[in-house]
Amino acid sequence: MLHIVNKSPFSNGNMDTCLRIAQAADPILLIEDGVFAVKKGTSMEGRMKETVGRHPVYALQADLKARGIDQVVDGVKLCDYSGFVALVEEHRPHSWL
Amino acid sequence: MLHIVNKSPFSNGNMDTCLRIAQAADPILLIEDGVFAVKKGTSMEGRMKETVGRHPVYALQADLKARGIDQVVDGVKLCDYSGFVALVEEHRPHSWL
Amino acid sequence: MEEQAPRKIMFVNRRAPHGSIYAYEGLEVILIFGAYDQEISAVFLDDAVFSLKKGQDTSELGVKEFSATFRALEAYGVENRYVEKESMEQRGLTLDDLIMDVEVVDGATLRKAMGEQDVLLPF
Amino acid sequence: MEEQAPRKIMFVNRRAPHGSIYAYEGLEVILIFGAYDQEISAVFLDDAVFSLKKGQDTSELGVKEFSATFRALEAYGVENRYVEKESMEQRGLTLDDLIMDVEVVDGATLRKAMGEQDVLLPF
Amino acid sequence: MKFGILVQEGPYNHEASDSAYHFIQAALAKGHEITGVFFYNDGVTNTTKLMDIPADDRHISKRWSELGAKGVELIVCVAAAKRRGISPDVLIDNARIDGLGQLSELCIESDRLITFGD
Amino acid sequence: MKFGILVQEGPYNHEASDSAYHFIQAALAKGHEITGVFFYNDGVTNTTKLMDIPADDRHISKRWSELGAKGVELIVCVAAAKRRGISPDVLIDNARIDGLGQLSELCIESDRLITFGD
Repeated sequence: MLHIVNKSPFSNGNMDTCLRIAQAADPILLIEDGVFAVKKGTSMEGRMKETVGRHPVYALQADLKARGIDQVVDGVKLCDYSGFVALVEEHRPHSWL
Repeated sequence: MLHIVNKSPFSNGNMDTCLRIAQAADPILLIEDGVFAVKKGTSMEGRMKETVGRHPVYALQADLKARGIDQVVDGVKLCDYSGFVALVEEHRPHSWL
Repeated sequence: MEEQAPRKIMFVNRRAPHGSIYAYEGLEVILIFGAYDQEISAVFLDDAVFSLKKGQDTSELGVKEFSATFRALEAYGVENRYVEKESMEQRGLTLDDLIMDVEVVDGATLRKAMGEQDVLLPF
Repeated sequence: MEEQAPRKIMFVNRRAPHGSIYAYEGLEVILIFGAYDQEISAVFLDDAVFSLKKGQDTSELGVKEFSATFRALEAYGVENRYVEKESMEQRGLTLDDLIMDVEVVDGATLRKAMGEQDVLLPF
Repeated sequence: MKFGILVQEGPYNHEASDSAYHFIQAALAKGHEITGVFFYNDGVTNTTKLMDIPADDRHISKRWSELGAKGVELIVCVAAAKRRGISPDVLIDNARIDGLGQLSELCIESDRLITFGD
Repeated sequence: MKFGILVQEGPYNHEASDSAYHFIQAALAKGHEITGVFFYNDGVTNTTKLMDIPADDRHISKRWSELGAKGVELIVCVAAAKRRGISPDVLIDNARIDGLGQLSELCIESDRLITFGD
C-alpha cells in the first residue's frame, strides 16, 4: 500500500495519522505541500530520519522545485510524475486527505 | 483584538498559532469545527483550562449543538450569533484561517 | 468473460461533520456503493468519529442533520464499520456516545484491514 | 466631511505557496491595496514564510512563478514587511534563504503590531 | 456600526458561507450596517444562479441574492470570478462583479472587517 | 494497467486538479488506460466552460476537455454539480454529468483508484 500525503506537516495532522497507521515498509509519497516534510534542517528532520528507517519515502520533484527545496533529508528518494505512476502500478494508493 | 478559530485543534495547527500569538486577555471565539477544542474530556482539556485562565474563551452555541457537544470545559462562555456580533462590536476581529 | 470477485472498498472518513461537506457527501457515496454487491467497509478516524456522535442538532445552522443516516450503513450492505480507538480516546468519546454500533479497532487492526483493500476512498 | 486618518491594514499570510491559491491571490490584494494610501503591513508566518523562499521554480508544474513579485511590496507602499522568527526557525530558514529583505519579529513584537491594526486580512 | 464582510470559500463545501450569512443576519437584527460583502478566492462561487438545490436544503445563492435585494452590496472579485467561471451571465441578481479595489474601500469605510474562510 | 481518478477539489484554488492532470499525462505516456476521471465535491467546478483565463496561465477546464477529446471519460457527479451550479449549459465539451454509481463502476473496473483532493 502506498501512502500519499499532500499537506504541510507544520500546519496539518495528515502526516501524523499516516505515520501512526502505515505498516512498516509501506512506501510513503509526499506531493504538493507535503514535500515540506522532507526539507533539510527543519524541526521535522529527526522525525523524517526515523521515518526513512521504517518506510521508503519519496518526494515529488516538481513540487520540491516549485517550492525551492533543494536539500532533502538523507535517504528520501526523489521521483517525477512517471515515478509517481510507477509507485501506483506497484501499490494500491491511499491519499491521506 | 478578537481571535476567531474555526478549525479542529485535533487536525490543524490554527489554534496553536492563535495561542502562540494572542495577547493575554484578548478574547478567543471558537466557531465551526473550532468548537471541538472546548469539548470536555478530550486530550485538549488541560490546554483549554490554561487558556481560559489567560483569555476569555467563547464558543458559538449553534456550532456546539450541531456537533452534539453539550459539556464544555469549565469557564468557557457560550454565545449565539448576536453575541458573536457583540464581540466584534467591542474588538477588531482576526480570523486565524 | 470471467466473473470478477467482489472488490474490497474502504471509505476512510477523517473529516469532522458540518465544518465541511466531506462527511455528508462521503456518506452519499457509501450509500450508493452499498447497492453494488462489493465488500464495503467504512472506518471513522480522527475528527470523523464526531460524525457518529449522538445528539447532533443542526437546526440553528439551518442545515440538514444527517447523522441518523449513518445507522443505515448496515442495511445498505456496509459490512465492516470501524472507529479507531486512539481517535476516540483523544476526543473523549466512548461507544455510548455514538449513534450506532461499530467495532473499535486499534491502529494495528486498522493497518491490516487497510492493507487488504482494493480501493481506499478518503472523505 | 472629516478627512479620515489612514487605516492600518495588515495582511496575515499563513498559507504555503503553490499547494493552494491563497498566497497568490493574497499577493494580488496586497498590490492593489498599496495604491490606496493606507498604512499597509504584511506578515508571513507559519508556512507562508515559504512564499519568500529563494529558488522557486514552478516550470514543471506549469503554473506561474510569482515569488519575485513579493519584492515589489516595498515599491507598492507596503511599509512593514515581517516574518515571524519561530516560523522561520521551525522550517530551517534564515534571511539568506529569502528573496527579499524583511524584518524578523518575535511573537511579542508581532502580537503588539497586530493589536494596533484596524483591519487584519488572513491569506 | 459599519461591518464589512469578506467571504473566501464557496458554498456547501465549507461552513464559511453559512457562518457569514448568519453573522450578517444577526448584525442587521442589531441595527448595524453592512457596508458590503466581498466574495474572493473560491468565495466567488457563492454567486452563481445555476445552483439547483433540493427543497429541504437552504439555497445559498438565492439567500445571498435576497440579502442583496434588501440593500446589502454584494461584490464579486472580477479576477477570482473569471478564474472560476463566474461570468455576468450566471451571476445572481443584486450582485455585481468588480475589482479588488472595492475590498480596499470596504476596509477603509467599515468600522470592522471580518473574514469567513476555510 | 487501468487507472481510475477521483478529483475532489476545484481548479486553481487547490493544487489537486493540477496533480491529477499531470499524473494522468504521465500514466498515458507509460501506456496505461484511464478508465475515467470522476469529479466530486468541489471537484465538479473543474468542468465549467465559462472560465476566462489570462494567456500566460494554464486553462484548466480547457485542458480537461482536450483530455476528454482524446477519449478519457470525464464524469461529473450530478448531485455535487447541482449544488455548485454546474449545469449542462455550462459543462465543457467531452464531459458528462452522471450519477455516483459511475464512481462505483470506476472502483470495480480499475486496477487502481487514486484520489486527488485538499
